[in-house]
Amino acid sequence: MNPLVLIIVPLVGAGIAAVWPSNRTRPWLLPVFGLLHVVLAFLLFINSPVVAPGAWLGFDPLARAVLPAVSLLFLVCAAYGVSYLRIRSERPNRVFVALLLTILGLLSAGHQARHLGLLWIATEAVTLAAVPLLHFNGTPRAFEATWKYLLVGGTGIALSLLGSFCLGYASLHGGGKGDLTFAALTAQGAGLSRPWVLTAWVLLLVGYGTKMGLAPMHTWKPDAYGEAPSIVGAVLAGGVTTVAFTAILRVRAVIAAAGEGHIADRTLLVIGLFSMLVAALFLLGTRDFKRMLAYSSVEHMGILSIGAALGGAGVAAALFHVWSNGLTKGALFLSAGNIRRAAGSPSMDDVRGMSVLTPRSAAIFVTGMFAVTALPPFGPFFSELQVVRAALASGHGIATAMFLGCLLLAFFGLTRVVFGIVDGRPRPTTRRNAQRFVETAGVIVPPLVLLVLSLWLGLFTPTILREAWLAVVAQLFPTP
Amino acid sequence: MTPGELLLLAAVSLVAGIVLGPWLSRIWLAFTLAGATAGLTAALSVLLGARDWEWRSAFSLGGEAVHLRLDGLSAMFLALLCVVGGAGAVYAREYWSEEHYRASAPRGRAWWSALLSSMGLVLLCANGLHFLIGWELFTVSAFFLVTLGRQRPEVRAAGRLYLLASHVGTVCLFAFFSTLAVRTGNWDLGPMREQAGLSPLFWIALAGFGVKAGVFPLHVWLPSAHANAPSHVSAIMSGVAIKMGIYGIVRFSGWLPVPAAAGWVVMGLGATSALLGIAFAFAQNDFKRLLAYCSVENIGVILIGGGGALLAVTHGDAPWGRLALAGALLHVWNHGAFKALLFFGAGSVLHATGTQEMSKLGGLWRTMPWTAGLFVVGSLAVSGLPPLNGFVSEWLVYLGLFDAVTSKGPAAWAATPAAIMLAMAGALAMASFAKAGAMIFLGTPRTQVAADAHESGMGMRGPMLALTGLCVMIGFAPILFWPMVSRAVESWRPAWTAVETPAPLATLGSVHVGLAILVMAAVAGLWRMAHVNGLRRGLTWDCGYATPLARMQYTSASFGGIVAGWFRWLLQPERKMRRPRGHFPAEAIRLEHIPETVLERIIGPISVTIIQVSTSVRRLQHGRLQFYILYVVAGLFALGAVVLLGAAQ
Amino acid sequence: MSGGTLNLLIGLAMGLNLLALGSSRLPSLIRAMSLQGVVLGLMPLLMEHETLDWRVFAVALATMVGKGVIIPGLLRRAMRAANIEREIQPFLGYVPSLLLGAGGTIAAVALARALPLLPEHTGTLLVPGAIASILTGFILLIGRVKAISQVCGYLILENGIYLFGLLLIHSTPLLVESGILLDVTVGVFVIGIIVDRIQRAFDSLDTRKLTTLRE
Amino acid sequence: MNFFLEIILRLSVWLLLAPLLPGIINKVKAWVAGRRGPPVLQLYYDLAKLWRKGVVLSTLASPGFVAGPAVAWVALTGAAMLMPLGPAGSALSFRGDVLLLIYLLALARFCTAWAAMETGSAFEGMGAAREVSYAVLAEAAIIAAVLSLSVQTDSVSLVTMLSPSTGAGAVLLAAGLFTVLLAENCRVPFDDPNTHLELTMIHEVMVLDHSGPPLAAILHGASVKLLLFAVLLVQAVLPMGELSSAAAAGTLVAGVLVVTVGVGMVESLMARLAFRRVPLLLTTAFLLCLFALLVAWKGGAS
Repeated sequence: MNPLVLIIVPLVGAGIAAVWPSNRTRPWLLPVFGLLHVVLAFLLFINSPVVAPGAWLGFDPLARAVLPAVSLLFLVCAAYGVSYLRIRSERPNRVFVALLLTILGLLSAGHQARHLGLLWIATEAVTLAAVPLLHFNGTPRAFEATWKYLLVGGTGIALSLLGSFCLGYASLHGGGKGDLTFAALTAQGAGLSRPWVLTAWVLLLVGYGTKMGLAPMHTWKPDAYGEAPSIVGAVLAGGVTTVAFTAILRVRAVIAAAGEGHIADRTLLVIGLFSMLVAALFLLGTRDFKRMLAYSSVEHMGILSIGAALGGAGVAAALFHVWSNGLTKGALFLSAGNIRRAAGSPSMDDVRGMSVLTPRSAAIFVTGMFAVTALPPFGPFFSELQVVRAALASGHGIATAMFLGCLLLAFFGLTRVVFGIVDGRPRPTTRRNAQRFVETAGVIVPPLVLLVLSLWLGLFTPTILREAWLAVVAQLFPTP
Repeated sequence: MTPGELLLLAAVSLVAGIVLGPWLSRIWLAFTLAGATAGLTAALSVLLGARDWEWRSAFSLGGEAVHLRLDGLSAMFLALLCVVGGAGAVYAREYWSEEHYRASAPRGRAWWSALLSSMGLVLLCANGLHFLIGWELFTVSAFFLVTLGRQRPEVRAAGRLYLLASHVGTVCLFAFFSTLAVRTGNWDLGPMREQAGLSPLFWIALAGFGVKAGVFPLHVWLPSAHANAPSHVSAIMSGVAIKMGIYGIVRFSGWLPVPAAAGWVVMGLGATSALLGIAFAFAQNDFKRLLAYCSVENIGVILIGGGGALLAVTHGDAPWGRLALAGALLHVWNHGAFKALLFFGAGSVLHATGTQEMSKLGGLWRTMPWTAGLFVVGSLAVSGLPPLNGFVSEWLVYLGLFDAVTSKGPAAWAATPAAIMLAMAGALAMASFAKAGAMIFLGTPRTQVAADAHESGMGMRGPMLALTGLCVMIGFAPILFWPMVSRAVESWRPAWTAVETPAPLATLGSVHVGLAILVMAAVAGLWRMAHVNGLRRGLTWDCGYATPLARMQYTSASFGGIVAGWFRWLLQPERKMRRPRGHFPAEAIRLEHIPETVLERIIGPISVTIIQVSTSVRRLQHGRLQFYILYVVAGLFALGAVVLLGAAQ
Repeated sequence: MSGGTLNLLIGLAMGLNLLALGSSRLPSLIRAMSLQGVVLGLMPLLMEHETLDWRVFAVALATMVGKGVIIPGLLRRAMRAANIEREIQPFLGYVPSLLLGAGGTIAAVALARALPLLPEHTGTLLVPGAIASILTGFILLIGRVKAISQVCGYLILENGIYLFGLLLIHSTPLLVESGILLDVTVGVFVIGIIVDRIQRAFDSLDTRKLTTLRE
Repeated sequence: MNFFLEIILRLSVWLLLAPLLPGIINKVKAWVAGRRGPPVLQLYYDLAKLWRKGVVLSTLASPGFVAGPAVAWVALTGAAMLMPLGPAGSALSFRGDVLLLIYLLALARFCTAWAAMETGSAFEGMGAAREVSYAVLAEAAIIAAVLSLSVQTDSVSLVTMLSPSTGAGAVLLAAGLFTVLLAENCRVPFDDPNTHLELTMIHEVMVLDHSGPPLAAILHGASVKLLLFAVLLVQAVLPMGELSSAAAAGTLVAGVLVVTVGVGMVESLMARLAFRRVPLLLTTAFLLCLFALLVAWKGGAS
């Protein structure tokens, strides 16, 4: 089966959504195409075609190891989207639905891109497609968030383009024919010109790191996640950041082939730890539970890049973390969306006692918080444990200590906010607001499903998944 | 039935308890009791039998095959867990009843079963990964039990403190187990003393488990958690949960090679906890806090024993190590029994009066004679007074220490101060409980709530009676329990297998029985004499003062004043007083508050600094886009610098 | 000979950078930017050595139209809508930014030495020019408070990258180039919309008002 | 059978002889002060009288008010049974009995304090507080003394432990134990048994409300305790192991007499200490015992 279907199908769906007449029934396109995409993705996952080395697009091991997670997350968010858009039925959702599906298609493209330029185009396109979604709420705050997202993200994307050029020139200078497929670049390996490669690495890391939301390029994240509808936040946190991460992985492989792997790993480790530290410090003080999710996501991006820096087992652990964190974080985003809608404010200054007003969402929120802070037996516990093991095995004692310290601080911060929101006696205004919000199955089941998935992922990680992750290690981190 | 089947039964009924608990309280009780009985039977069958029980699953959970093992040591703790768990379940049905706590009672039942099962999992797991899982589940379910009365802010604060503190411990264990797994190549746990390289890990484990055990400097979470939790929860927290920390320390000091200094450190920690813990206890006015700090003391006693054992191991397997460890393990049981009893008693007082402040109570023996009597028995036991169980275990520990001293080896340098501090701690414990019992139950009621208290029903008295029975039994016939204890000791150190009992427990038991008989005879005799000679009721003689008031009674603060003076450097009491002035002084005030010194004077400032750092960092997110872009550029240059450094090398 | 003209144009572009940095009035800023776009559009044609390739023509044309006409038009519309003429009290004054830009240009020339070039590029000022424009872009992005001037800054940044891309125009397939063009235009198109929205939401294009989202 | 006989014999010895000591002390004090003073057997008369008297019970007191003295009395006599009498050894001796002895004394203390708190009187509370607080330091001193004994004899059982030390160790131990004796039995300089200012008392103020048989039990128990400490002190320092049993018995009696007279002399020559000095003196006693321990240790080592 041609992996292009993963890109085409959602785009077709987007087209249909764009012309679909009824505002009421249009949202159903989301789960329909999401389901289609999941089915296709898993069919490809089971028997994935061989990728021609020169191909620009392909369902290669990396895509195989990550794309299903994104597709799964999207499906659940889409299911949630139906009931979400029913609640928001006062707003036209044509653009919303169409662009969500477009994003799915572009994400599939980005994950499968095996060409530097193509990868860049896909990432940039996703960034742009997300813009209208961010100001779906149409409030001034939403515009401000979007503006910042666009300019910071745009700067990052510009830098990553520059980096791509540098890499291209490195190959050109090394006598390459200017073929920018990763396969070709890796093959050229040591032939690449060293100064250009290093410049390229810095630019690409900063560029894609901005998309990923690594500190100090994370500044757009709290605003965007705080103001966007929670479903968009979930898709951004679980999908877009993942594309950026896979991009960094692919580039790192080229750098390693050029013989600069150790430098790349050091930079990844540094920026990862720095992101975790910054995120933890912000979490200790933030008072807004949607921004809290953003900082927590920054922290987990740090974990991912640390995992990537460790190579081998670390990368496998990082890919595991992409799955576990994506799904768990999705549950958090969706339940936080419920609470936000019921409480009418995202700040713990005026939201209290949600365990009384929205018991189910609050329960999911608390459970998700514990899950995302590595409470066994949920997925993140296992993935983070693997990261720690990899770090210790490769002798990064101090890094591990810092890692654990940051996890501790983050836990302090998260519990502070979450229990501040859930516990206590609700204010009358909140009470009144919450009466308008009904915890229907449509808004409760999707996050619940995500939690269950994360639980299942932790306890019974399928062997085929482990193999998929190890295949990535074999492809991108060949042991000399 | 084999232990395996029994444990399966226990697990099934506990899971059923979790599922059904919220709705069917009676059936939940049945299931919990069934589970506890099954677990107890399994534990006893291992303790009295010769063989350990071990099981490896075919399937794998979290990528590891489930590996359960019930040996002497874990069986010892499992038995305690089942006893207190069952008793607490009975107690809870009346104490935290449906009609009083409509919302939280169902939750409480489910979490109770969850707590029991997770602690059981911790005791059974012989695989690091699953040990961690069980440990975390145990921590979290304990958290939700502590915060059952969540609408009260101080309960929430206590719960959060507990959660954060135990998370610190968990992170240590995270590091400990993963390092172990990396060093040994797999998650399997078991004896690995020959791998000398592992010995430094003991320190991480000590820190991680020490937090849970409430060893002195790490005890910060313990008082508030115990004081603010529902009393049956306090009972299991203090009776069993903190023993999980002890279990971890003992377990891994037995399995892993320990550094040479381990014995010294553990014994030092133990002695410190014993003396300082009880000093804090004596100064308290809230009787549940007093009990909580007393737990710190008892943990200290246990650690002194454990430290003795470690010292003995590092000093050529001296036989006194066996005595010390046996004493420590028996004290684990004893403390579990009498501390649960005392917390149940405290709960019954709280249930009747609604206050935890001793200065508001008094004279309760009239209205709640049962509680009073059982509380006194508990006090005697916890003060380590003969003829009850507390004395037996402390006596064993003493014997171990004395032998260490008479050995005149280097160990004596640790054992001598430990013995002396243990003695002082014992005297202070006696003082604390003389104070607690007297302030709560004797004299006249200091307030109205105390005056119209009522005795609690059979559902609360039953468990207390059962535990009292256990205390008396261990006190009167310690020899019956010796085989189990020595079985546990053997599984800690196989070298220490000896048939003969190193201490004349039989004689001690018979002396205790004789003493008890004599006491009864004497009491009866004196009572009769008094009645024969004629017994007149009169006002208390207050130097001729004819109309004594309740407020004229000695208060708990004044009772503890002398000792509090000795420990002022530690307690740092906050005083507010106005001396009486003039010839006809109108009023004088003297308020005293004992702060949580370690928490408020050490942890507090540290966390404040961290918060300050975070606030100053958060200022960077000021919303100015221009600066955000500047950050990106800065990041670019910083990473460039990193790369250049790397390239330079 | 083409190399010489090329360098002339690059020098012109660099000069326009300084102009952009120095100008306090928005129209002149936009004018400088659009002129730079046209200049950049010409370059591919000059770099041509063998047969004239229609694709390069297309790129050049698109660049000129896009960077030189459409985008400035959009911005002018937004500017008129918000009826603002000049940049008031920027974070970074004009003189400092000029000095920074000049210094940056010199630094760029020096920095370009560190990066080895192919023989056919050694003569050109492409790399220094690119770096200088990128720096200018950043200075504008960081230093100005009006949304429009920030957009201009972003575009100059893109121009710099485009300059750099010229190094690869023959080796890399067209896809990248068209990609850039597409993205730049779409990007700016969106920015245009946003500028419009900001103007409507805050009835001003002063980004200093956009600081409600903060910790 | 003859085990019980022996027990009864010992009991009678202890119970009958104990009340002598306070009498002797009072006699000594009277003699020093140049008074005739009460007869030596005064306490016997008092006990007999009290035993026949009725009881006035505080309205607040629970049955524990009567039970307390009984338990305390049993605990003290039990402790006495563990204490060997020179050549006669002890009624029953086992490893670690010394600890049981110490804890029986603690039990007695607990019960006395409890009974004192029963009445809810501030004075009795005061006395109880002092009793239990000073006991902390006394316990430390006793345990140190016991440690030194068991170090020099390598045993944890009273019968074998009480083979005395020699030289410096003995002197230190004697001084320490004597101080502890004074403190534990509430004699001057720690407490003044026959002052009548409640605020200055420890033991007496605890028993203010007792009357009749319970008071008798308390007083008798106190005298047993005094005898117990005297016997312990004597056997801990006087070398009697080598002597013939008769001589040993003689020495024991003589030693006890000396101790008693010594207490009397102290009471007549010294004044009561201020309460804030009491811990200081007790700490000194503790240090004396500790030094004795170190000496014994060195002796054992060499």
